[in-house]
Amino acid sequence: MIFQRLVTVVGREEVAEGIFALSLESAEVANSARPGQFINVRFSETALPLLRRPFSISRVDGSSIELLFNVIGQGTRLLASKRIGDRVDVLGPLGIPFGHQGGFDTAVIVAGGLGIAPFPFLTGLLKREKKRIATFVGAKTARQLVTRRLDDVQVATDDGSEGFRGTVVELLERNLSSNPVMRPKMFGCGPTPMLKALSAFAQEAGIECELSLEGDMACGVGLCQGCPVERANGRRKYALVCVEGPTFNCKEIVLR
Amino acid sequence: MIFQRLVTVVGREEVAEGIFALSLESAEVANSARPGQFINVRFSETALPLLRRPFSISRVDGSSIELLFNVIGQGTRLLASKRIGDRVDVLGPLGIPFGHQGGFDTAVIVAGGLGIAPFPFLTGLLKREKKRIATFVGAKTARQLVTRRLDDVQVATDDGSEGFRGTVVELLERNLSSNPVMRPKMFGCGPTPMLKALSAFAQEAGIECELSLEGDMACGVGLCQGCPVERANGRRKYALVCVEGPTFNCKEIVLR
Amino acid sequence: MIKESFSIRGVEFKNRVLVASGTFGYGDEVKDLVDVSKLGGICTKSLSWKPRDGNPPRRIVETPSGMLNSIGLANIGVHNFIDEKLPYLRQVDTKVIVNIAASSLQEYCDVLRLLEEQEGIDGYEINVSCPNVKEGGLNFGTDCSMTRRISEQLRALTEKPLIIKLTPNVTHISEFARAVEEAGADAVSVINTVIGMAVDIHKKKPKLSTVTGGLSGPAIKPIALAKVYEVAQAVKIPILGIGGIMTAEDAIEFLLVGATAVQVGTANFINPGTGVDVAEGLRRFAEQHQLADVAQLVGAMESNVEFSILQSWL
Amino acid sequence: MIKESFSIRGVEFKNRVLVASGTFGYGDEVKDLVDVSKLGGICTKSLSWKPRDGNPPRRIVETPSGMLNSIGLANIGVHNFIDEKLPYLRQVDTKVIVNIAASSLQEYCDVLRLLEEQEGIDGYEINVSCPNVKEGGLNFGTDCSMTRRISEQLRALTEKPLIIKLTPNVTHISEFARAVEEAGADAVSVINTVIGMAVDIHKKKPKLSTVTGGLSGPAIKPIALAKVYEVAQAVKIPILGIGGIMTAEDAIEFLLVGATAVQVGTANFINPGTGVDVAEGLRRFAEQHQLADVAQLVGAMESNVEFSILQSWL
Ligand SMILES: Cc1cc2nc3c(=O)[nH]c(=O)nc-3n(C[C@H](O)[C@H](O)[C@H](O)COP(=O)(O)OP(=O)(O)OC[C@H]3O[C@@H](n4cnc5c(N)ncnc54)[C@H](O)[C@@H]3O)c2cc1C
Ligand SMILES: Cc1cc2nc3c(=O)[nH]c(=O)nc-3n(C[C@H](O)[C@H](O)[C@H](O)COP(=O)(O)OP(=O)(O)OC[C@H]3O[C@@H](n4cnc5c(N)ncnc54)[C@H](O)[C@@H]3O)c2cc1C
Ligand SMILES: Cc1cc2nc3c(=O)[nH]c(=O)nc-3n(C[C@H](O)[C@H](O)[C@H](O)COP(=O)(O)O)c2cc1C
Ligand SMILES: Cc1cc2nc3c(=O)[nH]c(=O)nc-3n(C[C@H](O)[C@H](O)[C@H](O)COP(=O)(O)O)c2cc1C
Ligand code: FES
Ligand code: FES
Repeated sequence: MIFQRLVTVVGREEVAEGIFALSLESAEVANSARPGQFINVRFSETALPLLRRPFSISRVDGSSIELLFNVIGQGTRLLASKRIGDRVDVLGPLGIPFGHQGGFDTAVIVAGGLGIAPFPFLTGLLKREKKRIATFVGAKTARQLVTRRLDDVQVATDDGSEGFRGTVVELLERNLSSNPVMRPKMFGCGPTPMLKALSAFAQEAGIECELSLEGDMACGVGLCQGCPVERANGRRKYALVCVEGPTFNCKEIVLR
Repeated sequence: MIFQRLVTVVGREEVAEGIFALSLESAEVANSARPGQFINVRFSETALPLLRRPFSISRVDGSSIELLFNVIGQGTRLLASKRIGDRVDVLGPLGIPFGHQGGFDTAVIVAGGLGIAPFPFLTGLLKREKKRIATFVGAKTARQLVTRRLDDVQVATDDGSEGFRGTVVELLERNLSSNPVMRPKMFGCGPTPMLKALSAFAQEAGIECELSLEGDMACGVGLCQGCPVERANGRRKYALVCVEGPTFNCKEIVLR
Repeated sequence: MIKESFSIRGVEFKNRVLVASGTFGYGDEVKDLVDVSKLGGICTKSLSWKPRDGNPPRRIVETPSGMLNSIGLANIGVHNFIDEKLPYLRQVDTKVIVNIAASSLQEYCDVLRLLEEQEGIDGYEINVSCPNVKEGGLNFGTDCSMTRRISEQLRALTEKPLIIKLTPNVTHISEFARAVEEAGADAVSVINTVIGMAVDIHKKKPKLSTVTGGLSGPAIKPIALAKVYEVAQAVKIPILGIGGIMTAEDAIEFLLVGATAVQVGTANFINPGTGVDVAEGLRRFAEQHQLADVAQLVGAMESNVEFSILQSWL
Repeated sequence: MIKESFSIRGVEFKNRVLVASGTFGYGDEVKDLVDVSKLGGICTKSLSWKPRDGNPPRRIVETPSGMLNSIGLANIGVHNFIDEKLPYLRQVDTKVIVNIAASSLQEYCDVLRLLEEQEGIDGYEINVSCPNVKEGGLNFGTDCSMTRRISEQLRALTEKPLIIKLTPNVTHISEFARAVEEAGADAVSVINTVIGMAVDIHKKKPKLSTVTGGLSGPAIKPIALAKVYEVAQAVKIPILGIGGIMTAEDAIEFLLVGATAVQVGTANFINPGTGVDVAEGLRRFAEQHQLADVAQLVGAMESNVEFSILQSWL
């Protein structure tokens, strides 16, 4: 069930430089949301910005959902200016959630930048299912690092200002080679180059891996055909990120 | 001298239903402004609304200027949402001020609706010059009536909810015929039908009359040719409201 | 009771608001969110003979008050449509207009012929903004004689409503409308998207994979209104007005300049229920203005200006 | 030092940002607000032989991220221009391009001939979006052979830079650009405004006194970019890119698709200093990207897509 609701901002916090957490009150969305799903948000009544903007559901807390986002362009700038009590128009929950059940013991979470967004929600669920969790987070610099509500976190920064100096996938490779984990499954989210590296690593190492993609969307519900990702095989060349994703088994898709 | 400045909102008040007074801090504009002039205001950094919006300078108080406006469309809705400390981009003072000096003893001010906007400023100046003042204000209904900072006010409302029931020009005609004033000059501002009626009355009665026009403007400074008003005579058919007005001797122009 | 319906070639649409092709999928994507029975009709995504993958990403770019798309007519093909989508569409309580796209005259005819054998289709809308493969990819829709030929040939194949959807990317759209009317089409849809582009200045590349794409949304509403107005001066057949409609007020502008009905496109991406809201708003406006029939708005704009002034002294 | 200048027919403009005709008056209106010596050039309001009153109000309507205008080429006429405005323009430290509009071929020639006798004019821009009175008001600019003839005849009359300003309201703007290039013009300005309209639904009247008008501003930027790109594939002469430029980033988009320089129009109404800001921003961008010459941006967009895809499968 997809809901379209005008919801109230009930919490707002700047959690790192230019990165905000926003809580929205909506029992309906909160109750039906699953980790890996997203909502498509409209925050202006005018034609600027015209389209909704997609954001992962970062956490569910009672009857509210939390978004975690950074200010990129006009849309997120406007979203960051919202105050408690303001209203935004939410469409969701949307998309296919992470496959969090089944044959794995350790969840290896790999996030680059705001790719952490979906993982607090996933972490909560995994903990309830008593999975082991190892989390790897990459950021440009310590100032833009967010690790809140994640478990057992190891950090990489591009400039070495915190943790490992290098990419998060490099950090991951080093770690897994020195401390192999039991029956792992990887969950990745972040910029495309990182996801490509992660996918290559996962396929080489033979580890199951789900990726959550971010890309340009207009509708978020399968109406516009605006969000293709190349499929690795099958009759159809593209899948739609909004309705067939945003989570994909890394073997199903080709990133460019 | 025209200034283009980012100025701070230092006061804000809802003075009647949907009618706001906004004070803007700008010593430069305040010092050089004259009654009847206007400023052209930009209050969004986006392309919505795209163009500036013109507002009369309603009052000067030390180093700040006051606007008086009602919420009509998207621009004024946004302006009404400004808070103390917010900034707006102001271009002004613009236009030709009222001719407040010379051969008259009594200033007869006639305002319809938000046509009162320029008159607090004019009233202050006239008082300093020891002119007598009689003010006539019309509004749709008592709830939308604003008479603050005007002198010797008589009121007309369309629905009779306050003062005379009828138009402000009807009220004026009755009054002037029963209480003729010495060496009058009229100053009018308001919707076009009201200004037409006032102009006809003034010319019939042989009373000097200046009108302040409101119309669509893009630039406010003579660049776009977007604000014509028909001239009563002369070689050129139109005058530009922004640079040749907004104040005109009623005999110079033809209202349609 | 206010009359809201209108007819094309005997098919009655319950109100004057349809959803535009390519902006409402095949009608089943948002059935949880939107009560489609409150729409005048649904125009399906354009269908071609074979399924089309569409263009590589990036396909969507937001622009000031508008968006560019370069979907490349990704669609499931007419056979899959008949198998997978038509059964659902047969039971919706609104009119179903199947939109057809093709890269040859033959393909248009083949698709329509196959659809003619099916139940549950109320009419056709023909997307002529397609590359004519025989002519090196030249757009059918910018070639008046091709547009006429497509209309004539398809007219010969069906007794159902035949609506030709015109592109705005031509000098005189009224010439195309006249040709289509003479060819026997029942109505024209005006307008498809306007050619536009956007550049990523950091990558020094076009934002869309195909360089240019189609501009839609509120930004193009003034252009669409002028095109509908131009067409309304030229033909007698009904016009379906399209372009940037977000509200009932927007729709009324289109009716006033001469559109018989409207289609809501891009707005569906923001609020899939826009069409229903617009239809409801139209009814309310008619109520407030005590109109017996929404038709009283059609072409009701007063204007005492010569049409010849249209393109002059800008 | 970054090279910012460029030349057309030997006339050197100090940078690549001009202000567009009709959006900066005759250059003297805002001299207190803007240091015009920081502009590449000023294109004057279009001038005709006799003064023109222009259209009745309402002449301006705001639309989503754009505006419609129907000024009707109100101008003081070439004689008053020479007497009242040229003396000021002679002493400004920027290039002065006089824009000419006319309702007959003869009038274009007469105005240009008279201007040729004056000092202080650096070049001409020809507005062909004007009604050809002999042809019942048909627009010169939508008639390719007329556009060519105007260019040829004016070319014969002057050795100064001759720039033809093209209208976007045609199917293939590149045909017009090619005709103009063959006729010997030195450059093209792309684009003038896009035809549009808006309706007052309460009065049931067009908002503009002339029904339709010209759409400008950010809303048309995607359209303008596509037109400049199309022209850049077709001709070798410089292109002045125009349409919705508000920032240096916008200007860079135009350079990347092939414009040699740009003109700022509507943005002047919001901030008369936009042109100066854009020029400054261009310089800063070149600095940051360590370019020796802003020219390195011109046509520097990578794209491996066939032009033929332009109008296809929208
Ligand atoms: C399923 C999904 C989930 C998402 N979840 C989150 C989330 O939880 N938190 C979060 O911060 N963001 C998330 N995003 C990305 C988010 O939607 C964009 O950051 C947002 O749309 C930017 O909007 P804007 O108006 O601020 O920027 P715009 O003005 O639209 O864009 C500014 C610039 O950034 C570029 N841009 C826009 N989106 C992206 C992108 N996704 N990647 C790279 N460049 C881009 C544009 O091309 C443009 O050049 C998600 C995206 C998707 C598809
Ligand atoms: C010189 C001058 C001085 C002005 N001073 C004041 C002032 O002191 N206080 C004040 O409240 N207003 C004043 N106005 C009018 C004010 O500029 C408009 O109310 C404002 O531009 C509306 O902007 P908006 O974005 O809210 O409405 P828009 O969205 O632009 O317009 C909404 C609707 O109202 C119509 N509309 C817009 N402006 C007017 C108008 N002036 N008259 C009638 N209909 C209009 C539009 O056509 C549209 O249909 C002045 C205008 C001028 C030219
Ligand atoms: C993403 C997208 C896909 C579209 N696909 C089609 C299509 O397949 N066939 C068609 O005839 N028109 C298509 N259109 C055009 C719309 O039906 C409509 O004519 C156009 O978008 C203008 O209306 P709007 O401004 O309301 O969107 C598409 C438009 C968009 C935005
Ligand atoms: C109010 C207004 C008046 C204009 N007058 C002229 C003119 O006299 N001659 C001309 O060639 N172009 C004229 N134009 C067109 C502009 O020069 C420019 O080509 C167009 O507005 C697109 O650029 P923009 O989006 O930056 O405004 C005018 C535009 C506007 C908005
Ligand atoms: S975003 Fe519209 S189909 Fe995916
Ligand atoms: S508003 Fe531009 S000339 Fe008056």
